[in-house]
Amino acid sequence: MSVTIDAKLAQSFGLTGDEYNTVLKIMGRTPSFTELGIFSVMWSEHCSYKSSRIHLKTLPTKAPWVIHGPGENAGVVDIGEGLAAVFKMESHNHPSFIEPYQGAATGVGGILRDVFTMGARPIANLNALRFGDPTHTGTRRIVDGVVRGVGGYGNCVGVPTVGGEVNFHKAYDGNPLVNAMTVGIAHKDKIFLSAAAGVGNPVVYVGSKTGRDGIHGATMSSAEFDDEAASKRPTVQVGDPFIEKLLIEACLELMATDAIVAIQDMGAAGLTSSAVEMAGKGGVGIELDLDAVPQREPNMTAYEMMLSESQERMLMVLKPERTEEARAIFEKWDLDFAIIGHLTDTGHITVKHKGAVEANIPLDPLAEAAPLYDRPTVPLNLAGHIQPPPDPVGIEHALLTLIGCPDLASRAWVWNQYDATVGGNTARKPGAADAAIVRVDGTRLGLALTTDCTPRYCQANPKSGGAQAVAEAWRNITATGAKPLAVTDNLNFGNPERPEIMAQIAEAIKGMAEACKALDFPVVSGNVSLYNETRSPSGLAQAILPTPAIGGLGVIEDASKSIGLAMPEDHDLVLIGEI
Amino acid sequence: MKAGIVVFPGTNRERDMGHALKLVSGHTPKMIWHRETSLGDVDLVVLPGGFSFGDYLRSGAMAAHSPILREVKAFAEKGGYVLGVCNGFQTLTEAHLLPGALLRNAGLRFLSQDCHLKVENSSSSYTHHWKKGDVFRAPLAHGDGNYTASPDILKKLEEEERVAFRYCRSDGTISHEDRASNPNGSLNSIAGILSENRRVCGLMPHPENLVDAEIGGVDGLPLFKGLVEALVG
Amino acid sequence: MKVRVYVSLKDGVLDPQGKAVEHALESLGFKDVGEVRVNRVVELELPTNDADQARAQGEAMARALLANEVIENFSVEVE
Amino acid sequence: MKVRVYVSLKDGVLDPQGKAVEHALESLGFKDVGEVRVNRVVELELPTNDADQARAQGEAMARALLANEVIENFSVEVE
Ligand SMILES: Nc1ncnc2c1ncn2[C@@H]1O[C@H](COP(=O)(O)OP(=O)(O)O)[C@@H](O)[C@H]1O
Repeated sequence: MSVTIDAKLAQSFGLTGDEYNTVLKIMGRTPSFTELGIFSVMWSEHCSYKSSRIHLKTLPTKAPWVIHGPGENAGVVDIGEGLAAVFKMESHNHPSFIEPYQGAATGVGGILRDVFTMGARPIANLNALRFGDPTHTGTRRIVDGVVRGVGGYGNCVGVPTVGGEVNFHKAYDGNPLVNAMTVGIAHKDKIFLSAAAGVGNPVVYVGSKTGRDGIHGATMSSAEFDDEAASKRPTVQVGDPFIEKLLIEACLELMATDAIVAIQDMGAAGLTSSAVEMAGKGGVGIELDLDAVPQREPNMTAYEMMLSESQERMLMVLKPERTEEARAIFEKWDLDFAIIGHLTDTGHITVKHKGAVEANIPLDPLAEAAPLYDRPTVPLNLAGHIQPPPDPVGIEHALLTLIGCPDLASRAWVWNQYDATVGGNTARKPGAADAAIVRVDGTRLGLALTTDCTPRYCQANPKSGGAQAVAEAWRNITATGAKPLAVTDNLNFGNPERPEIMAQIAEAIKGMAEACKALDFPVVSGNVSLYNETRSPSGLAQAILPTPAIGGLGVIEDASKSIGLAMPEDHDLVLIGEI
Repeated sequence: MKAGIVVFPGTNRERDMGHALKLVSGHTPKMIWHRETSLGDVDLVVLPGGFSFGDYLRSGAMAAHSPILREVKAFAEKGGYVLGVCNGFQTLTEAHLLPGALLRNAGLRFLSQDCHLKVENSSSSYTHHWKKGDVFRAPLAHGDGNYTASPDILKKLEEEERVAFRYCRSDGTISHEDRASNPNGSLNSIAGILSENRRVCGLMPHPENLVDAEIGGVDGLPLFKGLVEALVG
Repeated sequence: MKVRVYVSLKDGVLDPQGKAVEHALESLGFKDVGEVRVNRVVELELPTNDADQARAQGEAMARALLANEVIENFSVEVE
Repeated sequence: MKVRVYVSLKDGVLDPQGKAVEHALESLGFKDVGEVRVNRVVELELPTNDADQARAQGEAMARALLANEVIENFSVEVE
């Protein structure tokens, strides 16, 4: 390729001058185009958590019932009877602004893969949505597309969508938030992890073919969002929930054998991040032969294949003697299955294509030298965000205003588009209780599931807002009679390079950490979405409200004993708590 | 009762159906993969809900043309019992085992909600545990449930009393135009129909999701109890 | 050869999608939009250079799968 | 005038529908079916007799509603 590889190109890939210098130092030479692509996605905010990592470390993550905390594809907690709940929440904000239906749909697809990749059958989806002002042009189209997309994907894969939340605020006019959560069930001693092992073992690609979808999606979702976003459109990924359903069944069928050494879904930064993470975690090297990658389009380059975000794909390391058994399962389900490489003892990721070595990067430095920033913050001016209502308006007027407010009105028009009953275990559907209750198949156990966050509070005071979101999730679970076990989170904020935004992030995490500690409600998985900003015509950056969405999970011993909202006849209404 | 549930790629309510059949009959039905060439020894074949082959052309179209459907047709022609729920109903119409077709919901949106059904014919094995006129509740979850048929087919269905279930209000009143009682806009509020010999039945809502007092209720049980009684004798 | 199979709802079968598009166009300010129909075209590349053969194949595919003749009409075009 | 707006997926955009139909046709015994694409045609009856005007209106409608230009192309035909 006749492109000059230099700091300027690196910058257009989203790497700073310093970051590019580190690349040069690691490589000891100018990187190839493909190598630069790999560095840029691995060191993007999305994959490296470079702005949030030092703060995330302060969250409590342990409890006797936590089996796997953050660091794996999803969090895993013990729910009794030899079973584990596997769950996580993830954002698909930017793609959902560009193409609401596909953005939201592929968001659901991605989070499902994070869960079944660990050996869990997905049993419930939730979705936390924030949209712009209902009167803003464009809001209707985005709401419509996102809700259809969430439903379109979840309904087809046959996982019930049992809860979520919807807020409207003008701060989300140009930047909606789509946070999707999936919960799955696995045997607690049969959890699949991503650390690769066994030099020589085959690296296997399964699922859909690779196309030119979403190339640079991971860096796009970290790049500030402005009017040019429109011109970045051709990178949207299109999801195929039907293939995802087949992938779930095929993976679970293979997982019932002992053929798999390690497995990882191809999410953001597709083949790059899955290969790098599997090999890196296992302390081995990996060699990929891209000629073997199933391709949807002709003439794809190594760069394109490494960065493609085509959906519904997984990468696995298999025991060599079991590959044919695995191939038969995937062929039965009409899915692509290809051996695209093997593990090595080099400690490098080596990428070959058409006889040439397109990339050869040492994995340890790629991970260890990944940028980590302690970005500056400023003290926040917390006065003035929440105004008391002007004059006493009278209780009747106040009540009517509240009932009519888009944030409090019925959400039935949303959840009526989501299949909430498939699976036959939804004991409390959306709207029926403070948390949805889903019975665990074959047991009496019920999982209590909720998502919560009140962005207005977080703007007024990020620390107490973060704490409040955790507390509300805890209360919603408790109110059904379940015992809260753990949370997943999705931290949605603006540009962390602005000190006031960084302060919101730091403070919100502090609040969450305090609440989680106080309630013995550890964080076991999560996701960070930054740079959620739009530029006004005058050039002013407008960030979304700080939105640390919390997904809570609890367990009740007998799903049929859960408490709903409907007030039984002949009962008294009792208020408890302090004034 | 020896029931078999046909599983296509994309089927997703086969477990729900299996659970309901096991509950009433005590026997675990066998799952029949769509590539199998024989149904084996069964006395009831069920086509369950889901999105067979992604439903990418028309709902149920690809399933209807799959090899296993030839077996299902032969089974039905010999007088076998075939139940199609949701995607299964769509497949049965596409395969011409039941007349008519299921169009996109009138509101063009996927609908997931409870509906009420009125039993219009209680003389089939599927419905004889109800009385004609009984009303029960069932969840529905579909995008293409808007039943249509040509005027002569419709006339025939009505004359032969082959409408098994109609969408209605909770008090049993029927209004074709009212989206609250006929949510997907079906012709004559038709939710389920029977074949001429009353042995093939298709319906859109999901009685199999209402067989457990702890999960929503037991409104769907009579259908399965009726079947067991008819088939076990 | 390139074959196009057009599939449309039969007259008399209500096309809710067409109705919705009609409505949406009007609310976008396009006045006096008449009846709108939203149809499907399946484009195929068939391994023959004989137009008649291609057409016959297209028709067979339409009958076998692409159209549901209970509610739909089809027509085949060869390029 | 009768106006037809053809809407198809852009090159490179995954077409799950086309892929599924291709597969189904093959399993029905139609061999060597090449790439299959399932597209949409919106047929409109516009209140004008001027072909240029009709075309312009069709294009405006496609841009405003009928096509999703993020992933789709469109073309307009006037009869
Ligand atoms: N996007 C959504 N998807 C599914 N269910 C939703 C969604 N938004 C809200 N719900 C459901 O609607 C009900 C009311 O939501 P909300 O007002 O946020 O509840 P609360 O304030 O009581 O937590 C809850 O059962 C919730 O799960």
